[in-house]
This record gives sequence, C-alpha cells and structure tokens, in this order.
Amino acid sequence: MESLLMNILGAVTTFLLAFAVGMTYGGLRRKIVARVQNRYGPPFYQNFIDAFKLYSKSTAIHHGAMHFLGPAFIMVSSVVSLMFIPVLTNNQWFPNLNFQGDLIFLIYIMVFGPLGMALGAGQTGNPNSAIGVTRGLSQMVGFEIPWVMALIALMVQYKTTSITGLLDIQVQSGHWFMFENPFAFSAAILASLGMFRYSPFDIVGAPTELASGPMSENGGKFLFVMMSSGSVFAFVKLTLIVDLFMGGASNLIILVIKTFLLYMIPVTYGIVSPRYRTEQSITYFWGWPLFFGLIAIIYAVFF
Amino acid sequence: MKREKATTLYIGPQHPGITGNMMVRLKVEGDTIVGARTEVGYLHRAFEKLVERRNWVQSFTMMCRFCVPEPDPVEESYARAVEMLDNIEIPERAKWIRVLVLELARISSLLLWHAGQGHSLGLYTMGQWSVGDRNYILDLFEDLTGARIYHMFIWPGGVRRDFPKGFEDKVLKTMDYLEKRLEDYDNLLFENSIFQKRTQGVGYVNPEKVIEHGVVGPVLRGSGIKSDIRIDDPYEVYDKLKFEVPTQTGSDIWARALVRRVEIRQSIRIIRQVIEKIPKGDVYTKVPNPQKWKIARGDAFARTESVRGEVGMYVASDGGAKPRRVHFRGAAYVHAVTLLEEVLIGQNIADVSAIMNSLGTCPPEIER
Amino acid sequence: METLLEKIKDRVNANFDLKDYKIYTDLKRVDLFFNKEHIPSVLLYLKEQMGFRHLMHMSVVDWIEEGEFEIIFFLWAPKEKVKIFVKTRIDRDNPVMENMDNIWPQLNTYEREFKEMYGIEFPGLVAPEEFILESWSGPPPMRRDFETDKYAKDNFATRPGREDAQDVRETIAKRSGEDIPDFAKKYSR
Amino acid sequence: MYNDKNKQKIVDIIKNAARKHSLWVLAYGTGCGAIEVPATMTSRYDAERLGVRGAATPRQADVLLITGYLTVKTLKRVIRVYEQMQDPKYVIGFGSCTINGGMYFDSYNTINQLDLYLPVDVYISGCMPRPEAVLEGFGKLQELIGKGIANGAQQYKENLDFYRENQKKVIKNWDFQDYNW
Repeated sequence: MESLLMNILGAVTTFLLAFAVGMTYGGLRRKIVARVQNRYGPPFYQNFIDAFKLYSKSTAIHHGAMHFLGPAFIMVSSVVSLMFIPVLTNNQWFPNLNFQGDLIFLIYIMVFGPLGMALGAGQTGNPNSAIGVTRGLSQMVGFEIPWVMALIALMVQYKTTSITGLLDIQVQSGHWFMFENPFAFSAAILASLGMFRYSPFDIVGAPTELASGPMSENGGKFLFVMMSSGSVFAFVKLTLIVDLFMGGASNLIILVIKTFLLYMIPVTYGIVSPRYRTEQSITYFWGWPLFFGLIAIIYAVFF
Repeated sequence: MKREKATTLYIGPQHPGITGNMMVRLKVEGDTIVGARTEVGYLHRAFEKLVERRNWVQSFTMMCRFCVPEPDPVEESYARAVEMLDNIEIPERAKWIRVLVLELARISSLLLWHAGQGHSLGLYTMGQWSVGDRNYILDLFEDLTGARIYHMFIWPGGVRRDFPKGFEDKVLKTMDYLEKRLEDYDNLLFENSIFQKRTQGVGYVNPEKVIEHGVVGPVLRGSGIKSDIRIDDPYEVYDKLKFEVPTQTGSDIWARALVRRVEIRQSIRIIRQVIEKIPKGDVYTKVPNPQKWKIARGDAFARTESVRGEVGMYVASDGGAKPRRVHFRGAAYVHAVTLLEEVLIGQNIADVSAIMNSLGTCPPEIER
Repeated sequence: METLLEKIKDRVNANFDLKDYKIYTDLKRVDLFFNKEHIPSVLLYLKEQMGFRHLMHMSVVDWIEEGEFEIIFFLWAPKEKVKIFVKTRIDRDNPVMENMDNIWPQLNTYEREFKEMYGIEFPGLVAPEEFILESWSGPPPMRRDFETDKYAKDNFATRPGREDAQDVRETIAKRSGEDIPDFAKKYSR
Repeated sequence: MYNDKNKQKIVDIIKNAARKHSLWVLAYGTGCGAIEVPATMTSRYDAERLGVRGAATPRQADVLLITGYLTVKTLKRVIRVYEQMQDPKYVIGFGSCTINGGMYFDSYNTINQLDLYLPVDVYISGCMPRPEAVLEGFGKLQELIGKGIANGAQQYKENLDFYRENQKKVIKNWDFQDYNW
C-alpha cells in the first residue's frame, strides 16, 4: 500500500518536474530567440505567466464534445508517455511503468496526441484547423519513419525492447549509444527536429498561412492545456533521447544539462530558417534522416 | 481528383498573413488553390472626396496617408502635379533634398519588404532585424522632418525646411551601418537554402501578363524588362545621378527578391551621391497665401517611382481655391485585384502571403 | 520633341475623328479629345499600332456645372517615352461608357470603382456587385452633389465639445484641474 | 470579479497580476497605425519584454488594438472579432481618428467615435502615435488591469442594447448572432 502511494506521489512529482522544465525551456527559448533578434526579450518565466493567464480566461465557446476532448487527448498522450520514461537512472522518486516492449508501446502512444488533436480540430469546423491537421498528419508520416527506424536499430542491436533495458546497458558498459550507433542517433535527432515543430517544420500552426492552424479555435483553458501538454511532451522527447542515446542522467543537474543541449539543436536551427512547405518537409525527412535510419539498421544487423 | 470538394478559405481581413487590411477568398482543393477572389474596401477613407472640401495646401496633409509604408512618393507626385499646374519652378537645392527624402523612403520601404517577405515565409528573425534597422532611417526622417511616418515634407514649392546641423554626417553614418547590415541580410535571407526553395518558381507571372495589366516596378523588372520611371521619365535631378536598374528574368518571387536586393544598394549609392553633390541655396519658392491660392483651370499627371512601382497623381483644377479632382494611381491598384486573382490559381496556400508580399500589395492605396 | 508629338497627333487624326487636341512640349504630353463612341477603337489603335502599351491610369472628373463627366485615359509609350491623355465627355444624367477591360485587364478594377463611385454604367462589365462600399444606399459618393460632411454629421456622432476647431486646452485644463502655463496662454486661440 | 480595488479578492489580484503581464494582441491591422505596431514589437522598443505578444486568432487574444480609423465595412468585422474574443478582453483605441474622427471627421465612410460601438479601455492619441506612446498605452492598460478596473467587456455585456443600437445605426447589413457568452 505504501509503495503504491509513493508511486502516485512520484508520478505527480514527475509530472510537475516535466511541466516546470518544459515551460522554463520554452521561456528560455523565447529569450534566446529575442537575443538573436537584437531584443531584450521576455523574462524566462514569461511562459508561466502566459499559462496562468490562459487558465484564468473564461471558456464560453465550444464546438461539442470532441472539441473538449482534443486537448485532453494531447494531455493524456503526453502524460502517459511521460510515465514510461525513466527520468533518472535508479531513482525511486521518479518511478516509471516499465515492461518488456514499452519502447514499442511508446512509439504508438506518442502518435496518439496529434490524432486526438485532429479529432478535436475537425469538429470546430474551421477550415484552417482542418488544413493544419492534414498537414500535421502528413508531416508525421515524414518524421515518424526515420524515428522508428532509429529505435528499431537500437532494439535490434541490443536485443531488447525495454527503455530501462537499453538504459541499463549504457550505464553498465559506460558507452553511450550515440557513439555506439551514430547513425541511429543522427536519424533520431533529425527526426526530432520535426517533432518539436519549430521552424522550419512549424507548418502545422503556421501563423502567416493558417492563423495557427488546429489551435485557431482554441483559446483560454483549451490553449492552456495544449501549452502545458506541449511543454510536458517536449520534456518527454528530450528525456527519451537522453535515455536512449546519451546514457541517461544520474541526477537532475546532469539531466538538465543534457536535455538543454539537445533542446538547443531545434531552437538554433529554427531561428534562422524559414518554413518548409508540407511536401518539402516530407522530402526532407525522407532524405538524409531516412538514409541514416537505414544505415543504422544495417549497422545494427551486421556489426 | 475532382472528387474532392473545394473548401472556402478566407485569408483576411483578420489574418496574420495578410498585408494590411484586405481579404482574399480562396477556393482550395487539398493544398492547391483553384479559385481566388479579392475583396477590398476595408480602408476606404474617401480621401478623394475629402480634398474637394480642402484647399490646395490643406489637401497636401492627406497625401502622405494614401500609402502608409511609403508616403513620400505620393507627396512628391502631388507636389509635382500642383507645380505643373501652377508653373512653379522650385529651387535646385529643394530638388536634391527631395531626391534624398525619396530614396530614404525607398530604403525604409524596402526594409519593410524584407520583413514582410521573411515573415510571410516564417523567418521571423529577418523581420525583427530589418524593422529594427528601419528605425535608424526613421530617425533620419525625424531629424529632417519632425515625424517618423507621415512627414508632410515635400510640398508644392519645394520642401519645408533645410537640413538640420550635422545631418549629412548622420546620413552617411547610417548608410555605412546599413551596408554592413545588408551583408547579414544576405547571409540570413538570400543565401538561405530554404528561402530559395520556397521562392524559386513560386508565384510565377507571365511577363506578357505583367505588361498587359500595367504592373510596373520590381514585378516588371523581375520579369526581364528594364523599366524605371527615374530613368524613362526623369523627374527632379535623377538624370544627374548614376545608378543601375537591376533586372531578372525568373518572374517569380525569387527574381523579385533579387531585384529588390540590388535596389536597396542602389538607393544607398544615390544617397551618397546626393550628399556629395548637393548645391547650396534656397529650399522653397514662396507660394501664394494658402487661403487665397487659386490655380487656373487645367490638369496635370505626375508619377514617381516607388518601391512597389509607379505611383501617380492626377490633379484637375477648375480655377478655384480647392482641387476639382485628385485621383491617385496606386502601384498595387492594378494588380491586387485582377492580377492577383489569376496568379494565385494553381499555387499552394502556403505561398499566398509570400506572393502578396512579393507583388507589393498595399491595401490603403487600392482603396484610398 | 515637338515634331514627334505633332507626328503622333497627325497619325491619330488621319485615322480617327479627332475633336480637339493640345500639345505640351515640355511635359512630353499630347491631349486628344474624342467623342465617346470612338474611344475603344482609338485605345486599341494606340496600344497595338503605336506602341502605347502601358495604361498608366484612368480617371473621371465630375464637371457638374457642365452636366458632364470627363473620362481620361493616360497612356505611356515605353519606347518613345511620350504620354498621351485620351479624353472624352459623357452625359452626367445618363452616364454610360463602353466596357474596355478586354483591351487592358486592369481597366476592370477601374470600371468597378467608377461604377460604384460615380454611377457610370459599363454594359457587359463582369464583376461582383460591390467593390469598396458595402450595402451603400445613398447616391454614388464621388459625385459632387453628394455632401460628405452632411452625411457624416447625420450618421456618425461627434464627441460633444469638439463640434468646432476651437482650442481645447482650456477645457482639458478645467477637467483635469491643471493650470495652463503662461507661455502657452500666448498661443491660445 | 471586476469590482473596484477595495473589494478585489486575493484570487483576483493574482489573476490580474498575471493578466497584466501577458497581453496577447490580436494581429489585425485595421488602419494605418498598423505600421507602428511592428516597430513597437521589434528591437528598439521590444514590447515582448512587457509580456505583449501577437496572437493569431481572436480566440487566443486578450487585446484588440484598433489601429486608427475604422471604416463602416471594417467596423462590422471588428465587432465580430471582438465578440469572438474570450473574457477578459480589452480594447485599445489607437490614434486620433478613433477618438473623434481625426482628420477624417467629415468622411462618409469612417466612424468618428469608437466608444459608441465598442467599449474602449485605453485611448492613445496622436497621428500616428509613436512607439513610445504605444508602450505607454500598454502601460496604462496594465495599470488599469492591476487595479481591476479595466472592465470594458463587462460594460459591453451590461449595456449591450446601447451598443447594438449604435452599431445597427451605422452598419446597414446587420446579420449578427446574439452575444450571450
């Protein structure tokens, strides 16, 4: 009984940590972008203020049940994937649900959020939302393939489909997979550029094209849920890559350093890039990232 | 493919991607546009009606408000038209100052175009940089005319006042700074492979159509025809200045971008020449008392090269103290409705905003 | 230059029924006056045969005292670098003008505007009803007999206290309880 | 919720503190003042450091910036946009023409006095207002929100008949739905 309580407490702590870290990273991103643009920029806690304000706004307009469930789906997807990810190595404060095969489950559950959003956005009747969702799903086809290939390469190479298992191998051997199988790492990193949806892959909510796409009918609390689940999801993605390729983290400071460095890749790339068109974005992912993914699998099978 | 039902998509009037306040109603199949209809009129202030109630000098305060991003060519057109009507000869120095003001306005408008083109394609850093740098040009305007946006500086009879102390040095310093920044812009925008991919071959306008529709300026030059009013029909002192008119043959967004890239450098070159060669003397001719100023019956049409093409002003007088008719020809007027509707068909919805920016659509001068 | 302008005028005169003309040598401009029914053929001739490819502008002037609208086309020849103003007059009470957007497609925009602003009919003009105004019920607003200030006064309320162009500083000072400084009083109207 | 300061609850004080530092401005350039908005947002003036930021659609926005004169045709769209925004929402009238018509006082197509049609929280005077003035306007709005007296939306709801009557007088093709949220 006590351990169940501890687990629940730990899950809540994990969520709060993910929320705080994701939000702060978002704020830091805004600050960094502002500095590149010769501006002073907002304070790093600006995202918290924005989130609280969005939460305090009234939400009087809705478009039916699915519209309510859309943001909820995204939140569920983020939180569930968070629960499967070992935040720190061997730490009882951040328990996670692990079983053999959770990596495959994770691949599915990470796609669940955007699909839920598609349902929600479809019901608003706003053509911008509908087009944005179509674009998002097509783009997902683009980046999911190299991403899955990178993960398959790892699974094949180390004969395990458990995240914890992969993490343990790295911790015990002391070799990070980003050096053991650099091709898989490259494919995963390039695919993660698309997952973050920053420029040049921000085609889903492209403001000058679709007026923020699927989000265009969501204000107030809807947007709050989307924003916070987005932050949690960013943390999930960063931590997952750290766990799979960079040997995990034994304490929070190392985790923050590693994830922040990883986070800087999409951020810096985004500052200086215009937006791709949908088909250009897919072509991009089916170019080098896919090639790296293939090489990674070949490497994993034969070496 | 015909099975797909066309969706109606409204770009504007409230839309972050639209230039100003207008609307394009698109019929969309998938991501492709199959029909487009422009709707304007959201900014109609009836200037041309209002000048009927104002005298010749009062009307002049309205002129700069015709086109917000680049007000000076409009002032220049009006001033020149009134001078033609009343046979006013303006001092030599005033002409040079006018050229300086016009070229500064060109630079400021081109910087705004950089921002718009970058912003429309999702490159927000470009917008932040060039709008930030535009403040330095506006500072010069503030020094010279006292206002940032609406200068009301070029008026019938010359310009309102002479350079303030030390203005020439400030201009040269700003130009030096700007030239340094233009290298950064090259690195960020023109050498950006994604920008090239997004613009090459997009927004193609048949050169034949450009002429047919009477579209001029960078759009015409981007389709391979060398045309510039500053050279073809020189006004003020442009015939004494050396500058090049760039042309490109692509007739797409990329070609127009390259034309504008050279144009901003040529404007800097002209400004340097003006500072070097400007003669001494008066800056305005005395015009009659504005309350009693009557102009003999007649009409005049003056046109000026702006960043978006030629802007013209038709002024007709009936011999009274107020203009009979002032009719403004906006550069965007001829293409924003008819040509834009044709160009958009077959394009991707992602490019609507970029195409409008590239053509130089400016709603206030369409509706006036 | 003068001979060139004369030549242009003569060539047009040889082909069409020229009513009147005027030459401004220093402006490189020829004004040609025609009857309304000649306009389409004149424009087509100027565009196709004489190289006036570029239509700079089209304008309408309301000469209410004479009961006529003056319609002006501004043409430009890129090669010769000459302007031609083709002018015609139509009846103000029954304003009908030929639709010419097949000569220059941009004329479509102009014609839509003049239809709305002056009430000039262009038979065969293909365009949606409304261009700039929306559900406008009054007379065409750009006609000179339409009084815009009266319309504005009737329809749009003005903020009380600002009916005239008087100095408002005293009112504001009274409202906010501040004193107008002495140097500023000098400039009070 | 929108009481005066003496009656402000602690919850409201916290909410207002967040609201005043997070003003999302709807990207709608209704008039010529829109040219100074980019300048306000960029490097020299940088409104984002005060929490002012653009929002793409009315649902996400807090502040409706009426940048200058409003033609009758735009007024209709502006009212629609305003009604789509979610509480709490604020209106800033930008430029002389929103206050009293400005230089377009006798135009047949522009309204003269914005606060007859929409509740205005803050006016910024000038033609056109400089970015400094715009920032000061935002500062004033923040001050009002902090005190809990920027209650334009409340006022609109309570006096809906008054506003509707004025709007119908100007907008000929009235086809709005009921405003009940």
